[in-house]
Amino acid sequence: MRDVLPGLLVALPLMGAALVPLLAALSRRTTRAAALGLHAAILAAALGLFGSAAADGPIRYAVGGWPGPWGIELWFDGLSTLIAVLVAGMACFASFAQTFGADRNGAAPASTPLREGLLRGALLLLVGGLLGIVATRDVFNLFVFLEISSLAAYTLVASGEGRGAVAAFRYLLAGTAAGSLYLFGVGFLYALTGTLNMDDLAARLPSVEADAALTVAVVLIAVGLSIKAALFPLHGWLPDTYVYTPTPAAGFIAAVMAKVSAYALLRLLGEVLAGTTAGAVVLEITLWLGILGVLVGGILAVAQRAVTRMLAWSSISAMGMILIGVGMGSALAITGALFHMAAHALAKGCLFFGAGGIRTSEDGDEPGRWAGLGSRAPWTLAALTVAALSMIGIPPTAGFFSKYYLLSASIEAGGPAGIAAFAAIILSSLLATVYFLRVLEAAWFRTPGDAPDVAGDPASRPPGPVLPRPLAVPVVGLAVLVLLTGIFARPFERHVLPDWESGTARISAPAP
Amino acid sequence: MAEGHLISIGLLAAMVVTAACALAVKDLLTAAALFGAFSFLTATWFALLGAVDVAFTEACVGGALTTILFVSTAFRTGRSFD
Amino acid sequence: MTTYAFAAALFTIGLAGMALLPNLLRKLLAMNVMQVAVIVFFVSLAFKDGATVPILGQGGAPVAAEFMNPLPHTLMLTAIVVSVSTTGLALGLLVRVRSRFETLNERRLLDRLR
Amino acid sequence: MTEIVSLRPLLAVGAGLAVVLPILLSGRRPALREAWTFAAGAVQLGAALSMLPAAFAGAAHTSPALPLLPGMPLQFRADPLGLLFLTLSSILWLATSSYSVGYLRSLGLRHQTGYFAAFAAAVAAAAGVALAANLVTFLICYEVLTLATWPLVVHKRTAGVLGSGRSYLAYTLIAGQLLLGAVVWAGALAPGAQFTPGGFLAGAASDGVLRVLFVLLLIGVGSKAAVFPLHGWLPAAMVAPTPVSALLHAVAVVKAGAFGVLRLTGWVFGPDLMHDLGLSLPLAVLAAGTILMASLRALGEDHFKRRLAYSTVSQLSYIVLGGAIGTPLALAGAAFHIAAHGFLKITLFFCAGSVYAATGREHISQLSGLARAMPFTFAAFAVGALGMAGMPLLPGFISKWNLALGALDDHQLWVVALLVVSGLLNLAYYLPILRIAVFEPGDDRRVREPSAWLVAPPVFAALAAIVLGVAPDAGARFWFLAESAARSVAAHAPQFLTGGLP
Amino acid sequence: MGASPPPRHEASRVRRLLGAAAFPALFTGLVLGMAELPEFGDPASPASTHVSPRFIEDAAAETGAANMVTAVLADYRGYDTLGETAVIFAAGLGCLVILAAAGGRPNLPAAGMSHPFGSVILDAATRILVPVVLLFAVYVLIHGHISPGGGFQGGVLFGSGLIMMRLVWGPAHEGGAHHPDVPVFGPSLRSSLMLACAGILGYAGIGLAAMAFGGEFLNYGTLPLGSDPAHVRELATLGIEAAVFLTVAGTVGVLFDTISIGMRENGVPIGSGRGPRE
Repeated sequence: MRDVLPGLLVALPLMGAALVPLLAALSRRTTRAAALGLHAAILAAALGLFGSAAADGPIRYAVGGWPGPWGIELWFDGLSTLIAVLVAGMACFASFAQTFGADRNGAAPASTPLREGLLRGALLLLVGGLLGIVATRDVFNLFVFLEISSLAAYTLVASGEGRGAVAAFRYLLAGTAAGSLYLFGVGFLYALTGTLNMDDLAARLPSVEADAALTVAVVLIAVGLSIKAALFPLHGWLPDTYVYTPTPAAGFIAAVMAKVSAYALLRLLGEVLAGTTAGAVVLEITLWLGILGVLVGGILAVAQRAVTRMLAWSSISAMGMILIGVGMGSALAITGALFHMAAHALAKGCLFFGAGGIRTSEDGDEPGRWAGLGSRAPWTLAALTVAALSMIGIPPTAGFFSKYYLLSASIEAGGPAGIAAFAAIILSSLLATVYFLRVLEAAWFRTPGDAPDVAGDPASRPPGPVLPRPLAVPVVGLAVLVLLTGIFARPFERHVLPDWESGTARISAPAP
Repeated sequence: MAEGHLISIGLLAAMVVTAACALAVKDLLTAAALFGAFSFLTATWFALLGAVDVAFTEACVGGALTTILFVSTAFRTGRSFD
Repeated sequence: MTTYAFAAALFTIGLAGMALLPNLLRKLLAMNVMQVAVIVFFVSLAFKDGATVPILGQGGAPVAAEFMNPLPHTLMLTAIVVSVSTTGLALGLLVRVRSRFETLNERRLLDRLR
Repeated sequence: MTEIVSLRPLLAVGAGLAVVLPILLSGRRPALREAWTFAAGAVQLGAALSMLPAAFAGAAHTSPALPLLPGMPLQFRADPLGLLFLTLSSILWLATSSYSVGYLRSLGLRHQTGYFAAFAAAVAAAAGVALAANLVTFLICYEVLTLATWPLVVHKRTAGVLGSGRSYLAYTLIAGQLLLGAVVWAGALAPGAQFTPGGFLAGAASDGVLRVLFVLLLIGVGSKAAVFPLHGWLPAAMVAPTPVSALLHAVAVVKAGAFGVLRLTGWVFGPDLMHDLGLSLPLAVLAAGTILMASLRALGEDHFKRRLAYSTVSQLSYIVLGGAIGTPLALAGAAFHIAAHGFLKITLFFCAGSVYAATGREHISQLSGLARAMPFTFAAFAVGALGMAGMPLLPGFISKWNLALGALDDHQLWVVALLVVSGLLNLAYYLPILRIAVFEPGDDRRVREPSAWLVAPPVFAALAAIVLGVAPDAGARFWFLAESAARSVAAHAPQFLTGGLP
Repeated sequence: MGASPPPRHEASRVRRLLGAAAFPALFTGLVLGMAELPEFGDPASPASTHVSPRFIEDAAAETGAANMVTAVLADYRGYDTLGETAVIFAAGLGCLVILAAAGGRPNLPAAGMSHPFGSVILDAATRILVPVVLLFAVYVLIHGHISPGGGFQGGVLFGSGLIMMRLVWGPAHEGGAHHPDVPVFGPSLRSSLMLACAGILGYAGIGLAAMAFGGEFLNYGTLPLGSDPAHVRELATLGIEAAVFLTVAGTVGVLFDTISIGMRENGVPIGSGRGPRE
């Protein structure tokens, strides 16, 4: 198991991406079955690695048989396998949702089998890229997989109609700038240490005496990854991207894309570069920017009049929250950040699948379009309600627990930053209350006629279900997971944290 | 070859100048051509530093492929930067 | 150092161009310049005084000091590929943007998106 | 106190939750749907009663701790105070359920399935609030309570009602978030944050921090208890159907808030610490202000239910007042007032609802002569009104009497004066209702008592109130529970062992 | 949709001002950091002494490649190269999704470079040049072991040869009604895609085959191709270079075809400036 799964985890999605478009020549059904099967297999591999890392300790895997620092190593501890499971699991839902018009917001399936195959291929590539980032122990390899995931994401963003291409282009500019900044920073690190392997870097960095150069390296890397993680004020690409991406891809991208970058930030700043003074300063700045991001994201979410755009701004707020945890760096804070990654990914994926589908079926994106949906589709709406409550942080959903951890960490941290983080998190919950209840109230307690922000005759809406089955199943499934994650939070914490702590302890100890 | 080697410095300076010009000119085809020149200068500099593989690739890609793609896009979208 | 500074200059020009130029195609050119700057930086890291091309000749056992560092070269081959791939995809996007909105000027595009 | 690890507390909390889904699924068959409700009510009451003997013997049923957050498990514990609240809410839930059946049917209201489901969830959450063994469990149940009552408040779904619902949620959810922050903080200061008689925060942090924490916690629980100036939502929430108002006031929301204040003063901070921090007097003054202000507002209010709502604001502040004073007798009086006010107020609301169901009238000035047409209803109303004012042999008297004695223990003479004044004010706003209904000539001779579903519950509640007033220690022994709760706090508050308790 | 946008021009003016200050700062910061890096050309720098010596001194013995760059690229860091291949495949796939695969047909009589140039001299020159270019591409691929070159460069050259044909003779297109004036030559869009897919599958397949024989992913040494590990690795390296070649050549074809030719969707050319309005 331990010597096969790592290779499969990274190889399967890339192979699948090439295989599925070829299968598209056969039939739609084959394509779908193959894609779903591949995603399930990837999830199984990720789960296997998670279990194995939890039971027998972290796994180090030398690709090509070349050990680090000469070859590229993969590293599976509780932290990386947790994120891998999250990515692979969300991908299963997204792949299921792709049966629903993978390339459009409309309710029709993709226009041709080939196109469906290509879009499924793009999703597999995206998954492969993200899993590569999660798994790798090599800073340059991280760049390569960052670019795979980015290119696949641009494709999916632009695969819709019209404005998606503009959004994708802006995302591409931001993403490429981010990648280049990161790579420049890696260049500095390489010049100073001569290595690209994370363990080797962490061991050699303490003996490097060039403080200014090291600072430049850390700043470049942090800025690059922060752009991808949509840390305020580098979040400009995010709202349009999330809004104009076709629904099945939006659910996936909004759920995990930025989080994997936040994970990389945590890995590099919190572990590899933790021993450097610049790393500590940059983490402190990250914390403060996270606080600002939480507030700005929340306030702008309240200001939005379209549901998906509101969700996008709420994502910026959530990324701020995660980066608060990353910035604090204590065990509690990291737990909170990880937990919030999981909680937010599940809930936001659910909401984007749902809101995107409703945008299509109700022919509009204002909260008023949701009027009366509670009685038309009670189960779907109940699921979306659970997700929304998790975003607000109402017990017993997962969002409550992640906020609890982050709040505890802020108290523990103390000082101005701790107090500010504490206040910001509470305030963001209040803002989330405001913007989510607007939607929920419309959905459950308004009738289609009396919604103030929707003009026109409600009878003119297209007939058909509120959410087609390919979207309804992920929505309900994710809502159930939101509840379960909250309730079974403690085991995760027990598996993930010790690895992280021993990892950082090992790293920050000077090399023999 | 030492740091201050004249050919190296000259090439680097020429790279900066062509890059700036490529970003500044009005006509898209001219810009693409200048970018091609920039890529070839870069490739030459790489070769000078002994990075023959990189030089070869940069010439293939930057000098040829990227420029061709830019030019063909120019035909599709109109020549002038509006 | 001088060489590094040229890489920094190219990088700055490229990034500034991406941020400030109004035309999307030009932004793309600037992006390419920025990527080349990183490549220049890495390749200059690989250089060793008195060393030669990293291809083994007929001689005996190779000595590290005699050959350029091949690792940054390898990395930059990958970086070049990434750069051209991004450019290709971006051009595809621009063709589509242009056909839909009939302009590649950022300001006009934003006006039309309103 | 002996701990008995058992699943009964979980059963009491889970009964209501477990039937939410069955109720939703049996929407097409009203009889089955209501049977679920009654079954859950019976189970909850049974569980509560089964835990009473242990409480009488000085033991407490405690559920196993379910790991939830580091050092903060999900745990329920049936201590005397919690058991008092739980027993009260189970009894009143059954009464309200049967009343709801009649009310909804006679008015033909829509969305009945969602109504009963939300009702069950709300009562389960209230039971959770009652039995919560630590702050986190309390918080979780508190938030669930908020959300479960929202659909009940906005049951009519008109724009105005939705607006009221929004202000209800604005108050309670914002307070909930502040409570979350405060709970996290308290958990960081005192690991576990387990409710302990006499408080657990003494010495955990500097005085300033503790004061800030107290204010946060007080806002958190006080907004549900409608303590001035956080009472704005309560009259607005009168847009809800009458059984909902009855539930909100007598059992669930407002009462849970008052219960929370009591937990806060007696079990989180403790009377000693409150005095040391100088928090007792301000809180008492706040409560006194709320009592007077709400009574005056009630005087000027013509809308029947809204007058009752202001009365609730005023009455529940007695509980806050008792918690603030903190002497054993005051605490016992406050705890007993939870039960006393529960029976009395639910009687009053049932009567108001019956009047509305029979005549469609909502204003006091329209009640002329109705007492003759609806004798049972108004007899029950008279019991409720007089009990509220503190007439001897009715339960309100017992709580107020002990409050007064407790205040005297602490040498707070003004509290006695306040109690007298507010009793007079009570009479001043309740008696006119009776006067109009009994002595003014009626204008409609066709009015009759509504169906038995609507008559039996208020009569039952009134009779129960009389029993409670005459023999406060009979049956479920509410007085004993209140007293032993107060005694447990006092045992840890040596400053206040000034006697008074037998 | 969305909030009322802020005044864009104001925003961009602010951004310009910020930019005017930020970019000199960026340059200064970079240069300050660079001042502390090891001197340019220093043979004792960490980069020259830490990891790379193994690649110089042992590569030939361990991997059988005289070109150290190829050794690192295809073997020591073969996983990077798989990623690189996936990147370029992603670009091709992306352009297909964005521009071509909307179920349309090739937009043959479109404007621009898709017109054959149609000059006799060009035609003759191309006839001679193209085979030479294609041959040279294959040479570059195979000779990558001992001289500059390899799968990627070869693939680009091969693709360039195809582009040359396209430029002069016009595009190929999928089955159905051929344009009467346009000769069909070179791979169609669909077969270009298949080439690209085949490359990825081949590369990852070799990696998985190594796993099947008990090694790590991409550990070619375990493949049963001979007794000398270096030789085995050399052969496998050739295999993956060929896979890269396929993907690159296919993708270059896809990129050029989609960007320069475009497709018709519902009878209207995509990307011709006359696209369907939404």
